[in-house]
Formats: sequence, C-alpha cells, structure tokens
Amino acid sequence: MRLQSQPMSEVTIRFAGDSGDGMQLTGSQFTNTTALMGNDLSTFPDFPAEIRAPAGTVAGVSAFQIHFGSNPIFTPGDEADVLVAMNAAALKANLTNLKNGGLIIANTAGFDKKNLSLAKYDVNPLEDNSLAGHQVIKFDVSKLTSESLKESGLTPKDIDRAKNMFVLGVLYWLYSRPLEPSVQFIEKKFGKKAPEIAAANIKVLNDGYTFGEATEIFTSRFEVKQASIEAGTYRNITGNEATVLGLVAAAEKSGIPLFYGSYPITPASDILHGLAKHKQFNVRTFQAEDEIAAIATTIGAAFGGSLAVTGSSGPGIALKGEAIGLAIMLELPLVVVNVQRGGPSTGLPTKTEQSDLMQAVYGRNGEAPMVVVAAKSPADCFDTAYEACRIALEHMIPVMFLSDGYLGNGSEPWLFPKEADLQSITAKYEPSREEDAEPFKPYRRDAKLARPWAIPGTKGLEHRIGGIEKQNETGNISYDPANHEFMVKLRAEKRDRVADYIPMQDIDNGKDHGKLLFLTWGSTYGSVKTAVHEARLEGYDVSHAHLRYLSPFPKNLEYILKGFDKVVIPELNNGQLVKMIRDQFLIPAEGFNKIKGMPFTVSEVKQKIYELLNK
Amino acid sequence: MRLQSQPMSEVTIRFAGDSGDGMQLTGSQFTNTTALMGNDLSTFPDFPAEIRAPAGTVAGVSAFQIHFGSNPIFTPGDEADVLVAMNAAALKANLTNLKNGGLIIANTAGFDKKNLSLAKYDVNPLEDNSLAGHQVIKFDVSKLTSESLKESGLTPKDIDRAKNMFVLGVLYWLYSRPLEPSVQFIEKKFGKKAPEIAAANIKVLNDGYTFGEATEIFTSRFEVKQASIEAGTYRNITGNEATVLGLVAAAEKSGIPLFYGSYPITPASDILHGLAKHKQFNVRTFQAEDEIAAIATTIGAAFGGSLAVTGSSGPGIALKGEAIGLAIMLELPLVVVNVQRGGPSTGLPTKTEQSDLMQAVYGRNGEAPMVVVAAKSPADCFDTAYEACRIALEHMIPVMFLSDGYLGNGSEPWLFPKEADLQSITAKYEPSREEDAEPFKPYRRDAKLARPWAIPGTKGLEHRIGGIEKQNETGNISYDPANHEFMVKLRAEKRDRVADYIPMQDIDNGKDHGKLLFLTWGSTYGSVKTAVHEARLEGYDVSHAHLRYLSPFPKNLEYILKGFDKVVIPELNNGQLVKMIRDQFLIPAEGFNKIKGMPFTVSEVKQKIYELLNK
Amino acid sequence: MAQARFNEVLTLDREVPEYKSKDFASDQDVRWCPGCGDYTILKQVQNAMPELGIPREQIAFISGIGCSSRFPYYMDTFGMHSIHGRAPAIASGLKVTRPELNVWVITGDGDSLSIGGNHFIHVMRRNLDLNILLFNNEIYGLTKGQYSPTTKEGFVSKSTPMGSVDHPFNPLAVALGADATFVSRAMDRDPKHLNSIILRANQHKGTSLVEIYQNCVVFNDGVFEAYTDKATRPREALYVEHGKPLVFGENDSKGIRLNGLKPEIVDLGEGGVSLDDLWIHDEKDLTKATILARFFDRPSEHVHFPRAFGVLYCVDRPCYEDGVNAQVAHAVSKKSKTLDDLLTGDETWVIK
Amino acid sequence: MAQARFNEVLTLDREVPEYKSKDFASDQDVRWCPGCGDYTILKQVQNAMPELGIPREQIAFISGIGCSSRFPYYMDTFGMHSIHGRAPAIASGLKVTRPELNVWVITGDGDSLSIGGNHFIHVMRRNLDLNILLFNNEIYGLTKGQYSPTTKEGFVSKSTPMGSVDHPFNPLAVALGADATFVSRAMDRDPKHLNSIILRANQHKGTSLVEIYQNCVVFNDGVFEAYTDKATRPREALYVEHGKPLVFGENDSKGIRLNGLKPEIVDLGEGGVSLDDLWIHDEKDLTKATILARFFDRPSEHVHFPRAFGVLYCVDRPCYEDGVNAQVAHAVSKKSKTLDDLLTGDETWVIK
Ligand SMILES: Cc1ncc(C[n+]2csc(CCOP(=O)(O)OP(=O)(O)O)c2C)c(N)n1
Ligand SMILES: Cc1ncc(C[n+]2csc(CCOP(=O)(O)OP(=O)(O)O)c2C)c(N)n1
Ligand code: SF4
Ligand code: SF4
Ligand SMILES: [Mg+2]
Ligand SMILES: [Mg+2]
Repeated sequence: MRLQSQPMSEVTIRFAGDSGDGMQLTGSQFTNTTALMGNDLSTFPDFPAEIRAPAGTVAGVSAFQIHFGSNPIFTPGDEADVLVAMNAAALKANLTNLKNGGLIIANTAGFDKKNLSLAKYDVNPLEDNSLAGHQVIKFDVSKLTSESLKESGLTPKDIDRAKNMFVLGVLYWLYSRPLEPSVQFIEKKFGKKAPEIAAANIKVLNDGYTFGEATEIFTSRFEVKQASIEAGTYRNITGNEATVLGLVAAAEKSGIPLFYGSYPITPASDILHGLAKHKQFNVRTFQAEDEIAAIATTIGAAFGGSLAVTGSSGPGIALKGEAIGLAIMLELPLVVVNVQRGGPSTGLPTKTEQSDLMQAVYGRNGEAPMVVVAAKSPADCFDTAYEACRIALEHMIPVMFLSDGYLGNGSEPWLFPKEADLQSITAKYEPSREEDAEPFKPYRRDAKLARPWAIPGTKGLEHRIGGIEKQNETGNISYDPANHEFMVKLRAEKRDRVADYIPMQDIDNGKDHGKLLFLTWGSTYGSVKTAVHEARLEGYDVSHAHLRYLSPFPKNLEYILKGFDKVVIPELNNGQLVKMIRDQFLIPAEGFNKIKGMPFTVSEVKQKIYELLNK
Repeated sequence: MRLQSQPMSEVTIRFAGDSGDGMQLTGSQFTNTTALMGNDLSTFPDFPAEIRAPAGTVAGVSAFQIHFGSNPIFTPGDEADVLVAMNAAALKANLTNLKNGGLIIANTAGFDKKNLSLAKYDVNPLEDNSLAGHQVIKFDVSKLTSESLKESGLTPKDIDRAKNMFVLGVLYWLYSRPLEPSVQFIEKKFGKKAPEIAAANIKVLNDGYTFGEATEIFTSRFEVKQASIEAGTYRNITGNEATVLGLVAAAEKSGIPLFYGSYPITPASDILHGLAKHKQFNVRTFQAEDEIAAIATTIGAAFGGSLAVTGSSGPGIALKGEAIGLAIMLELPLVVVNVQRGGPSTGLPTKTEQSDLMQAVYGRNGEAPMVVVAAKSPADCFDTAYEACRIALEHMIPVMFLSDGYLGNGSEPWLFPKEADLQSITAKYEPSREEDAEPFKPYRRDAKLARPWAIPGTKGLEHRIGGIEKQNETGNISYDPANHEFMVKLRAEKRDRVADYIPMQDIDNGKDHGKLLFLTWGSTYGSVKTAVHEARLEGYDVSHAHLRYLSPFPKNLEYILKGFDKVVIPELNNGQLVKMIRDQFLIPAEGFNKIKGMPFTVSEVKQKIYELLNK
Repeated sequence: MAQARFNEVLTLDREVPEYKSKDFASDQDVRWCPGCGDYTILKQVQNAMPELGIPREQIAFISGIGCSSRFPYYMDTFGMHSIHGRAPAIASGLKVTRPELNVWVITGDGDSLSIGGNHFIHVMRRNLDLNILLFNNEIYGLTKGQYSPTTKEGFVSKSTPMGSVDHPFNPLAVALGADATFVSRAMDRDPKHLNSIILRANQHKGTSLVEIYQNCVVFNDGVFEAYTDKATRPREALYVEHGKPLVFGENDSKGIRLNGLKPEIVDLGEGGVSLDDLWIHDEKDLTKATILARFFDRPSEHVHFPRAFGVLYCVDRPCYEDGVNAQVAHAVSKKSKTLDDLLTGDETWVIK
Repeated sequence: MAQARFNEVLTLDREVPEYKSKDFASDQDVRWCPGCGDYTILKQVQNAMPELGIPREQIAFISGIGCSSRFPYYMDTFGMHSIHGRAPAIASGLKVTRPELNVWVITGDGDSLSIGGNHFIHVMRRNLDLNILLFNNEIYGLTKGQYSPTTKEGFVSKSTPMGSVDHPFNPLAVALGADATFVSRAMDRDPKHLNSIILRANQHKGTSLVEIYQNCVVFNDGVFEAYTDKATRPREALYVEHGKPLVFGENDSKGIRLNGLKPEIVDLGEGGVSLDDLWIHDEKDLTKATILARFFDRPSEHVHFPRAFGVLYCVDRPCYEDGVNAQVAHAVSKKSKTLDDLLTGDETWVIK
C-alpha cells in the first residue's frame, strides 16, 4: 500500500451514468459494503422520468447518492464529495450536485464525440478547463474493462456491461473497503446461471481495485470508521420496503389477515410489488382496475374482517376521496397509504413533495375526519405503517399514512425489531350470539368510541350498514336532525380521542423552550435534524420537534409550541401544516418552504437558522 | 265579509301532507299569489328522502313553508304561524315546526283509523287534548271537496286530488288574497288538456274560499300589506333556476357558448334539467356516465373554446378532485358547481349543509389553488354563478361555485336584471398567426397572469398541454426544480390576484367596528341578516358581514375583522371557514355551528347574540 | 395464525336452520313507491333464500346507490348499502378474502352501467363467484327520472326534454363482451320464472348476471309492458331453456330457426316447419348467446324478434378468488419464513 | 351570437397546405425506449396525416397517461396529455362542442381498459366521431411492468410474482359488446397495413377503434412475435378484407370456413376445399365480427386459429354529437326568446 488512508468522518458519493450503465446496482453494492463496515448511511436513487430515454442524453441519466459516516447520518447528503460520471450527460446533469472542490471520476470513453453531442456539449468539459474548481480524475473505464476481460470470451456487449464493476473496485480501494461482500453478491446473482459472467465481474472488480492501488492517479485515500450508533443487528431498507414489512408485521401481530387493494402508480407501486411476494404470510394483494375499485375492495375486505390497506400517490388518493368518506361512515378499520409525489395533477411524478397533507385532512365531502400519520425516514415507514394499522384496528377508524417519494425510494440502515418486541395490537371480532340474545347493535361503542367489528359468518350478527347517516347504536338509517349533529360530532370526537392513545409530543433536539423551534413532519426530518444538530454545536439556541401524528395532534403540542418565541415549519409544499398549526393554536407560526421536487439540504436549513437567529 | 282583516307584518305558513296530496303545488300557488300581492317572501320545500314512501306514513310526508311579509324577508321562517296538516303523519312530522300557540288546520279525513295507525298514533291527537297549546281548526276537507264536486262527473280519485285546492281557497280567504292568479294558473295548466279538471279545481278553490267566509270556524282574518321593498319588476325564483339563468346569461354576455357536463345527483340535478331546456341559447348539456367523465367533458369543451361548467353535489365533487387538478394545470376556464348536501359520504342527501368548503379549497392532490365563491340566497345564485363565469373566463382559471340544498330548492322574489345592465365579461380567443410569426407561447401571461385561450381550428396556434409540470411561457414539459417552485407559486399568485378584480368586502349591517361581528358565507346569510337586524333594533351592538369570495378573500377583509372585539362565524358544519380565518389572520374567531341538515333559525342566532353580548 | 382469529368467532359449520322466506325479512320498513317492481323482486329473493341451504349469517348483500340499492336493508342477512356504482368492487374485496361466503350484488341500470360500468366489466372478466341482480328500469329512479344508459333513444326524461340521442347499452351484450360466464334475463312480473333464475344464478360458480326488468311506476311506467302483459307476452317474450327448441307465440305456435348465422322467425305446425328444424338452445355456445342477447337490437334487419328470458349463457371458468387463494395457500403451505426472518432480510450487519 | 365569437379567430375554411409527413412532427424530443413499438406507430400516424386533407390546426390528439399517451407531444397539431383513463371523455366534450374538428384519442391497454374502462365502453355506445388508437402492449409500461387487463393468464409481472390469475379482456370483444361501430386490429411491425387501417378509421364516421399490437421492449418484449415475425406471421396472422375470403398460411394455402356457427380451418387447393367454400369477410355482420374477434379465445374448442388483422366490423349509426347539435340547431332556429325574456320568465309582478 503506497498510500496511508486518511480518516474522514463522513462522505457523500454520487454515482451517475446512463440508464444502461448499472449505476443503481453499483450504488447499492457500495451501500451494502458500507453498511457491513458499520457506517451509518442514507441513500437516494434519482431515476429519470422516462423508462429509458435514448442512451447518452441528459434525460437518460440515472444517479444514486450515498452519504455515509462515522457520525449518525440522517440525509443522503446535500452535495457530493465525489461524483462518478460515466458519460458526458451524467456530468452535465449532476455537476450542480457536487461540492466546490469535489472530486470527479470520469470515464473518458463516455466523453467521445457522440456522447458529447448527445449531451449537447460543444466542447469536452474534461478538456476545456471549465472544471477547474474541482479535482478531476479521468480514465477510460471502458477500455480498462475490455483489457481486463480480453481473455474472457465474453461478447463485447457483455464486457461493456461489466464496466460498473471496475468503477466499484476503484471506489472500494479509494475508501478502503473490502471486496468480499460484492464478490459474494455476484456469485449469488450469476454464479449458477452464468458462471462466466460471475467470474468476469469479479475479475473486473478486482482489477478496478488494483488499478487504484497500482496507478498514481489518486493522491489520497480515505477511511471512514465505524459509526458509534446504537448496538444491534442492522439491515438496509427503503421506505417502501419498510412499509411492506410494517403492514405484514401488523397483520401477524394482530392475527388479522392482510389485504392490499391497489392500482399501480409511481412512487407507490413498490408496495404492491413487495406485498405480492409475501403470500406466505397470508397476504392477499389485488391489482384493481382503478383507484376507486382499489379502495372499494379494501372496504369489502374490511367488512369481511381483514386488515385492509389501499395505497397510491396523490392523484390516486384524490380519486379515493368519496370512498374514504364511506369508510368513515361505516367505521371500519382501513389504512390508506399515500406515497406523495410532486403535484398538482400529474405534476412531477418521479419527484418528492409533501403537498397532500391538506388533501389527507380535508379532501372529502362533508365532515369526514380521519386519522393522519406520517413517516420521517425510510426505516420509520415500518413503525408508522405499523402504528397506522394499530390505530385503525383498535379504534375502528380509517387512517391515512403519508410517506413520500424520497422516503419510499431512499434507504437507510435499520435496527430492525424482533416480532416479540413489537407493540401488541388488540383487535377483536364481535363474538356470535344466540337467537334469543338482545338485538345486536353494530354502532354500540367502547371507551375509544370504537364500534364492534361484526364479520359475516358469525351467527346472530346479521346487520346492515351504509353511507347514509345512521342512528348511533343501532346503525339504522336516520334522518333525524339532532342525531346527525350528534353523529358528526361523535365521529370528530372519535378521531380526536385517538390522542389519548398515542405518545406525548417530544422534543427531538434542544431545549423545550427558547427562541426558535423548527416543527417538522414527514421527510423533512433528516435535514432539519442534522441542521439543528450542527447549529446547536455552533452555539445556536434552536430546537427541533417532529410530528408523527398530524390528525389528531398529540395533546401536549400546544404546550410545547407556546414555549418558543418563534415556530418555523419547514415543508416541501407551499405551506400546509403551518395552516393547521396557526388555525388550531393561533400562534404566528411561519412557513419555510421548498417546492423543487427534492428535500431540503442541510445547508438550506442552517442558512435559515442563521438568518432567523442572527438578526 | 263578516270578519274585518287584521293587519300583520309577517306570517309563516307550512303546508304538510302526504306526498300525493299536492302540497308543493299548493305552496307554490300561495307563493305566486303572495308575490303578486307585493309581499316580500321566502320559501322552502321539504321533500321526503324517498321518492314515494307508502301513503300515510311519516316517511311519506311532503311539506312546503312560506314566510311572507310587508317587511324585507330573508328566511323561510323559523317556526310556522299556521300548519296545514292533511293527515296524521303530516301533523306528527311537522308539529315541532309550529310556534307555540300556532294555528293547526287539520283535515279530519286524514285522521281516520288507518291514517292514525300508519302515522303510529295510538290516540287521535285532534281529540286527546295533546294539542292544547295550539289553536286547532279541523274540518273534513275530503268530504267537503267531494260535496263540492258531486255533480262534476269526475272519478272519486280525481275528486280526491282536488282537495288541496279547497285548502288553498280557505287560506286565500284567511289571508285576504285574490283567487284570480290561481284560477289563471289552473286554466293554463288544465284548460286545454282537461277542461273538466280545470273547472272542478276552480270550483273547489272557490268553495274553499266561501267555506272560510261562510262558516264561523275562523275567529280572525288577516291581511299582510305590500312590502316596501325596492321598486321594480320581480319574479319568484329558486336557487337552482337562478344558477341556470346565471350561467346562460354569462354565456350570452361573453359570447362564449355554454357547455354543461354533469351526472345527476340530488340536489344539483335541477341545474342539468334546467339547462337542457335552454338549447335555443346554444347551450349543450351532456349527461355523462359518471362525475369524472362529466368534468372531463367540460375540460374538453373548455379546450375547444366553450364556457364549460360541471355541477354536482358533495360526493360527486369528491370524484372530480383529480380532474380539477388537471384543469388547474391546463389553466383553462372552468366552473364547478357544488350544490352542497349533508355529508359525509351519502350522508343526508335531501338535507342542506355547508360542509364542503374545505373540500373546495383544499380537496385535491398537490398545491392546487382554485377560486371559490358562494351564493347567499336563491336569487343571489344568479349573480354568483355569473360572477364565477366571469372570473373563470377573464382569469383563465377554474372556479368552484358553492350553493346548497337550501338555496337550490328554496325560492324568493327576484328583481331580475336586464341583459343590458349585466356586467360585461371580457373573454377572448387568441387570434390566428401566420407561419412565419414568432412561435406561439401558450403559457405567456397578461396582467392577471391569465394565459391565452388558443382554440383548435385557429391557424398557427397548434400546441400541446398536459398535467405534467410545464415551463412558464412555452408550456413544454419541464422537470426543472426551480421552474416547478416558480410555477406552484405562480398558480397561487394567479388565484390570489383575483382579489384585485373583485369588490372590497362591505359590512352588510351595523358599524364597521365594535364588539361583535358575525361573519357569514353561503346560505346562513338570511337568518343571520334577520337576527342581526332585529338585535340591532333591540339595541345590541352587533354587525354582520357576508363573504361571497372565499378564495381569495377580499383584500380588506383583515382590516374589517380587526375592527371587532369578537368575530363569530356561524356555519352549517363543524367549523370550516373559521379555520381559514384563524389561520390567515390569527384572530380568535369563534365558530357557531349547526349540523342538522337545516338552516339556522333567526331565534337561534339571536339567542347567540344575547348570550355573547349580555355576559 | 391469521385464520385462527377468524375461528374465534366464525360459526361456519353450524347446522342450517329450517328457514322460511320471512326469516330473511329484516325489521326495517320497506320504502319503495307503492306498485314499484322492486317489491316483487324482494319477495322472490326472500323466497329463494331458504332453498340455498346456507345459514343467514353467511350471506351478504352489497349494493350501490339507487332505489334498487336500498335492497340490503330489507334482508335479514349481512348487508352493505355502499356508494354509487362500486358494489361489484366492494363485493370482490369481500369474496377474495372470504370465499366461503355467499355474496350478492344488488344494482340498478344507472348504478351498474353508468357510474359503475368499469367495475361491472371487470367483475365479469375476473369471474368472482358473485350473484349480481341488475334491476333494469331504464331510468334513474332515485334521482327522479333522468334517462339511463339503458333508456331507449328518443325518450323524453328530465335531462332529455327533446328526447335522448344516446344509444343505449344492451346490458347482456356488454357482459358477454366482457367475458361473462353466466348471463340471464328475468322480469319482476313473472315471479316464478324470476325465482328459478335466481336459484340457477346461485348455483353457477362464477359471476352470475341476472338482468331483471323492473317497472318504475313513477318515472317509466309500463316500459316493459309488452313482456309483462299477459296479452302480449306470448308473442313478445321468448323463454329459453338449455337443450330445448326456441318456441314462443300463442300456444307456442312460432319458433326461431337459424339460417346460417341469421335467426329467422318461423310458423310451426301445418304448413310451417317442425320442432326439429328449430334452433336448440345451447347455454354453452357463446355465438348463439350473443345472437340471442341481441335479438332486439338488430334494426338493420327489420325483423321484430321476441325478447329472450332465461339463462342465455352459462359456462365454467376458474374464479379469480380461487386463483388468488390457491396461490396464497400454496405459499403458506411452503412457508419457510417467520416474521423475524422477514424482518431480518437477506443481509445484515452487527454494530457492537 | 356565441358562434360569432368563434368566427373571430377560427380559420376553418382556409386552403389545405400540401403537407409532408414531417410537417406533423413537433419540436419535442421523442422519449420512448430505443426499439419501442411506439416509434413506428408515431411514424405511421405522421405519414397518414397529409392524406387526411385537413389543416393541421383542425386536428387534435387527446391522450391519457402511459408511455403511449406521450404521443400528442410529438404531433404538431393541437394536443392534450390529460389524466389516466379519461381521454375518451375529454375528447367527447371537445367533439360535441366542436364537431368540425378531427379528433384522435391515444391510449394504452391500461389507460383504456383498466382505469378508463367506463369511458371506453360509453364512447363506443355514443359513437362520437373519434378515432381511437389503442396501443396494446399487454403491460403497464410507464409504471414499469405490472400486468394489465390484456395480459395473459399466468404472466409473471412485478405485481404477479406467482403469475397472473386474472382473465384478460379481449379488447375488440369488449368494444363490440358495447356497440362499437368500427373495430379493427393492426400491429406496429406491419407499417403499411397499419397506415391503411389508420386511414380507414379516419374515414369512418363514428367511433373508430384501432387496436394496435405494440411491442414493449423493456417489460414485455416479443409478446406479439408470432404475428410480427416474418417466419410465423403467415400462419398466425389472418388479414381480413371486406368481400374477400378468409385465407392465410404460407402461399395462402389455408382458409377459414363456417360450419353452421362454427369456424373451421381448411386446406385449400388439391384435396382441400376451394375459395368459394370459404367464409367471405363481411364488415357489416356483427355475428361474424364477434366470431372473428374471438378467434383466439375459444379454448374450449381446442383449435388454434390465426389472429385477425384488418377491419373486423364497420357499420353506420348516428353519431352522438350530431344528435345533440341537431337538437341545438333546431332550438336555435326556432328561437323565440331573448335573454331578457328568459330572465323575465313566465310570471312577474311590479313593486312600485
Ligand atoms: C357519486 C354519486 N353520484 C350520483 C349520485 C346520485 N344518484 C343516486 S342513485 C342514481 C341513479 C339511480 O339509478 P339506478 O342505478 O338505475 O337505480 P334506480 O333508482 O333506478 O333503482 C344517481 C345518479 C350519488 N348518489 N352518488
Ligand atoms: C390516477 C392515476 N393512477 C395511476 C397512474 C399511474 N399510471 C400511469 S400510466 C399507467 C398505466 C400505463 O399502462 P398503459 O395504459 O398500458 O400504457 P403504456 O405505458 O403501456 O403505454 C399507470 C397505472 C396515474 N398516472 N394516474
Ligand atoms: S321511483 Fe320508480 S324505481 Fe324508485 S321506488 Fe319509485 S317506482 Fe320504484
Ligand atoms: S417501457 Fe415499453 S412501452 Fe414504454 S417506452 Fe419503453 S418499450 Fe415503450
Ligand atoms: Mg334504474
Ligand atoms: Mg400498456
């Protein structure tokens, strides 16, 4: 080893290439190895909007960002320290994501005349000094790969496909990571089906590593030590995968079989795909003809006694509004998952946003209260999905679970729980009755105001329910004016009473009173957490509280908010939670908004803190 | 004339009978005659939820209430002075609507054994002294009618059908009204088709009048003098009819042909029925397969250059959310009419409510701002529908027009305008261009931020639009983050800028500052207006402001609100406008809510005023 | 494990009581207009119930919105009066998760073919084992008389004051086009026949569609009179039965013969043709069913055919829920993972 | 009066320029996967446009959402890329109000038959004069590979890891069941034939459905190979033409004959049957069209039929928009009221 590794506390690497260059795989391999090394990390893939735009164009660039470190990590990183650019378009599309002075690792083969013109570069940026503010390391990955494999007997196409392994090898060397995990992965993936491909990929990976070691192209080498995070066994997980597991776990813990009715839509489809694979857990998935049918099937399944879940993204949720109203009237347990994306209308389907909160809280005809919860990170999707199911089942009420594209596709290490440690879920069906029993009252209530779950097939529970206003207790149709007012208020109270069964709001970071509170919900958590953490280290008096429960709010929220001179609510929308807070607590909470289809960066939030506290 | 008529300033009469008893016709005849006498008035029909519930049952009772007077009248009356009860069920269903000490005119034939048992009375209420708190006048209308027509040669069924005319005659005598207008009406209705029916009805009407005159059954007789309301020519109109006319008038004035795409739903269907009759005004109606298709057809029609309107009620509007989002992205003019009804879900379809305001303002995915306006009285539906069209066309923006079941079915005299006096509407299509002109920019903007309306068939304007985020000016698809934020804010600003083109908020009654302001929207107007008027006469310092524009608010609203110690917002929901006001202006506005499927009574509002000002 | 929870309450194996028709009447007042055809249909369904041999609590009626959709309130079974048009989808969710239940869908012509058209065609193709009773009155009853997707052209309704210009659906043809496996027609005024079709629909494993001509006395009175009136019924209604020749008319004096692909009406007996020459009804033949379903809308052919009643088409095809549940059962039987395995996933690492 | 406003800008009577195909290409980059069948279809539509003889600005393309629905962006005409499934309804609103326009609907199998199924069947029954190009790739392309309502049973997709248990629609049968008046099939890989069908669809007055088999190279590559591959095409694809016998196979060596209602495959020439014995294609015959449309899903018959391409069905029926506009024109021509009359109504009174 010529070079001594320099220690670093955190690094962000962005892999970028054409959709065909395998950057998602490269990124996830790097992620796995990094996780196994014990770093904390966070990742985010950045897909093109098109399925496969023409090769070499900016529209066709696919990127993957990983942020890892020996400190706790909560975001995929504002800007990259290292940008891997497999072609000219990748450089063009991603240069703005690179730090000043950052390192560019460029594949010169991707900067030939054709690629330059496809990327609409007049001059080769690797040669015109336009990258002077950065370090550039360039080599011909394609050529090096084909050199490496010239004896392999593979077709040129197959050889070219292996070039991402070369880059991965180089980066493993650069960050002092072992090759072993990826070697195992490759063997598992190709070993049986195509041993020659496996061998080739492993060889190229090794050669990439050796290339880093042998050449003098790099002047430094780094090492990121294991993070001092909570001890335990971890795995890496995306938000959508975590949602899948949260739902399955809730079904298993409650003993209620899971039904998922859905219509595909980006970025929610992976939940359908994921659940479809878990039939062994008695999970039924139903790809419906549209979103209305999707929620309608879940209403039928809930009536039949299933833990019924429907999932979609903004436009699909809009279509479910009428049926959500029915579920609210029927007082059946139901979970509606919204993996939010950029709106309005089709909007920016592959980008993230938090702009469906008002729709979640208010987007139906009539007074139609439902519970709304939101996840804060990919792994937190597990807990929040689980919690959504718990509330739905224990309170016999529809619950909206808000995730978003950033959480759904992003990943982080997860200290996964054991089944035994999961909070228990008390769901029970109404027992059968004899002919001579008192008439069954389907709208009788318990302390939570929940009604009994009386499922078909249970003797003596025959009853009829529907969307017309119903008499309390009997559930019969009632046009009585006083009953209607009573029931509207009762449904609101039932939702509000959920607040008695959820944890009190806590302060995530900082004091419980002071000059400035950042109140977040959903995926803005990570950047605000990091920014507040850093600002506090710099001596700023700023606190951070994060809301999982958006409707109803935790009971002590008002008390917390009133402890601060100023409350700022960062949201990836034009100001939604801020409206609810101002209305409910009459405090001059201020919005802090970004509507660019991507999360806040830590530095944007810090900038805001400086601005607010330095004036 | 044995009895001298006593002058009265206002009276409320409630006609109630079985669905087959013709109470709606009786009521509307009394209304017409009353209007022709120059009284101010307000009416409200109260239909059963069933089409035709079994005769004689409480579920089958149909009622019609009219409130008229020599003072300005703004509501159909809290409680009736007179209740006409054609059968036992009618009495049972309507007794709570009668004033203490009020007059009951009962048809004894409707209190026979069968009717009593159908109405579930154990004892005849006309005989068990249970009505002691009221005056009861009873006679056998059925028998008197058949006496009157025994020579007519009509079938018993036809004779029985005429009995409502007997009651009408009695009431005409009681309130000193002429028979002439109803005689004319009967002749027009039956004269040609069935002259014997016409003659019979006229005879019964006369005999009823004579019965009042001749018998000593009544001890007093009344007269309500002409009201001192604004001079001019009036007609009677329901809110749904006024909406129809407002839409047709806007089309005629703007020169843009009207298209109405709708799917039937109570209580909005009458707008479809009404417009379908006005084809001579170049109106096209389209009964779509569902509400989504209904709004989709209007989007197509708007793209083609029509004044495109879709209408529904709550559940149907919920279904339109996704497509409204598209219209917001396309920036096409579009009016969405919501004749609100009791919710959530199917709710109380034949009852009124104001619970879709939040849905109107927020019920879509993403940041999807639209303009929201609401009518305050049946006749005001004309002006508000017209205004909705004006804003849509001049600002190239979707507008939600909120009416409700109470406005839609209720009626009042209308000092209708002349075409020439209607505010002009400036709508124009983009002109054609030559091949060599600058490329056309479909998202270029004017001072209102409106884009050009470029309709197919115009040379040189070919362009493509859609629901994906678009670049300003060119309208091309754009995934650029900064552009998205710009466009989200631009669409919000475009909606907000409508405030520059609407009137300032005024105070409807009272001072522009003081202790207490009632802020209303929609159909609560009438009862609050009356209550505030009366309370002020009694010396209470209370003011009343009414909002037509709910999104955006008039620019001076904050100024007005801040002039009062307390702002109270009465709504027929669980508190919706109050949320928007508290959020936007951070004032401790309080809700005052009723959710009983029916309007506030004047006395409920007065009670609230006393409560607030006497403590 | 999940199944265990169901077992805590379900009484699936209990003995079937000896029911009477009235055991299926709920305690709610029936609220249709006097004379409405819905009453007879309700009666026939209640009459059919005891013959199913299924405990009451294992039966569910799911409806949409419309006059007809009030139906479930009147049945003393499990029931849901849902939202407009969505009953087939709700019933699908129920049936997939609870295949052992006996599930009925009640819908109107507007409910099923206007707003609910998409769910209607999709439930046909999926072929869940549901019984769909489509009350066709060629009008929107509940909303007081607008034309529906089955209303004839030219009809003057509240929304078509100059007459409808909308070409109506042929509901059975729509169903056949969507690959329905059981397609039948009945009418409110022939209760015995209606009863028999209801029972046959229930026997069919798969989605059974029963289109029932139902008279709306208020908004569309007499629209089916040609078939319901004793005087005209013989020549206007053709009752079909599997394996029997197509005969109709007074004293069965007429028949239908196929001339190549073209049906034609023939006189039977002297001078006419014999029964052996007639079209023999074959429920399994899609082409024949399609021709039969379309008897009344072949205007180009200028022949007035009688309308077919009975089971026009009935074939077997796997039910969607069986496919789903077989996959689940297979997966469960091969189950190799615990929830902890699932939570653990494929790759983990330990932080100490 | 309203018409006058249109006239301020419309250029309906202008002379039709001499267009070339490329005049219909917009300035937007085409963004489908390399090799996607959508490219050829775009090309054929652009090739067909000059032959319509209609000025560019009088043509509108309306689409839903899906890979295929990006189509309008690439056409230099008026266009709208709307929301998922709703294009037929949007196009209907446009056509009713602007009947003189030439309106095309672009849709995918998911867009038209899944979420858009209701609008699809209703536009067929209303028969507005629209041309619908249904890009059937038997998959959801844009959302990356879930099965669609036309996907074959057993197909393993992202949402059906154990294989689909959903019975697929036959799109042409659905359309025929919903009373479509023009039903045809073509494929991306036979551009000449596709071009001719596009032109015929445009000629038909009424809703013209063209189902186009389109290869999705990424998620369902080769699913139509039997028809597109030169080697198998002769025996797998049956090109139908009005008035011509149904022949196919290498050197047209095979034919289809009708035996009663049953189609059968026969060998032509020596030892076989002659052309005169064959089924002569008749576009006007609904029964024949239905049989033809269903050639491939008669599994019970255990015969492997070739798939039909061409115009299967084409009949005239009044268009909805003509009915509406005739009523409006009639009312306008009889117009007796001014707006002031309307505002005044029937009964008024004067307050002085
Ligand atoms: C979303 C929605 N749209 C519209 C309605 C109004 N609506 C109720 S029933 C109905 C149609 C009823 O017709 P049909 O299904 O034929 O039933 P029928 O009353 O004739 O039995 C309509 C349009 C509604 N309840 N919900
Ligand atoms: C309301 C709504 N639901 C779901 C989606 C997601 N979505 C977009 S396209 C599509 C299906 C595409 O399949 P298809 O119509 O066959 O078109 P293709 O991409 O295959 O050309 C889906 C489910 C959406 N955009 N909007
Ligand atoms: S309106 Fe017609 S369908 Fe409805 S209950 Fe009355 S008669 Fe029956
Ligand atoms: S995903 Fe399939 S249908 Fe979509 S563009 Fe790519 S190849 Fe074409
Ligand atoms: Mg009906
Ligand atoms: Mg497709």
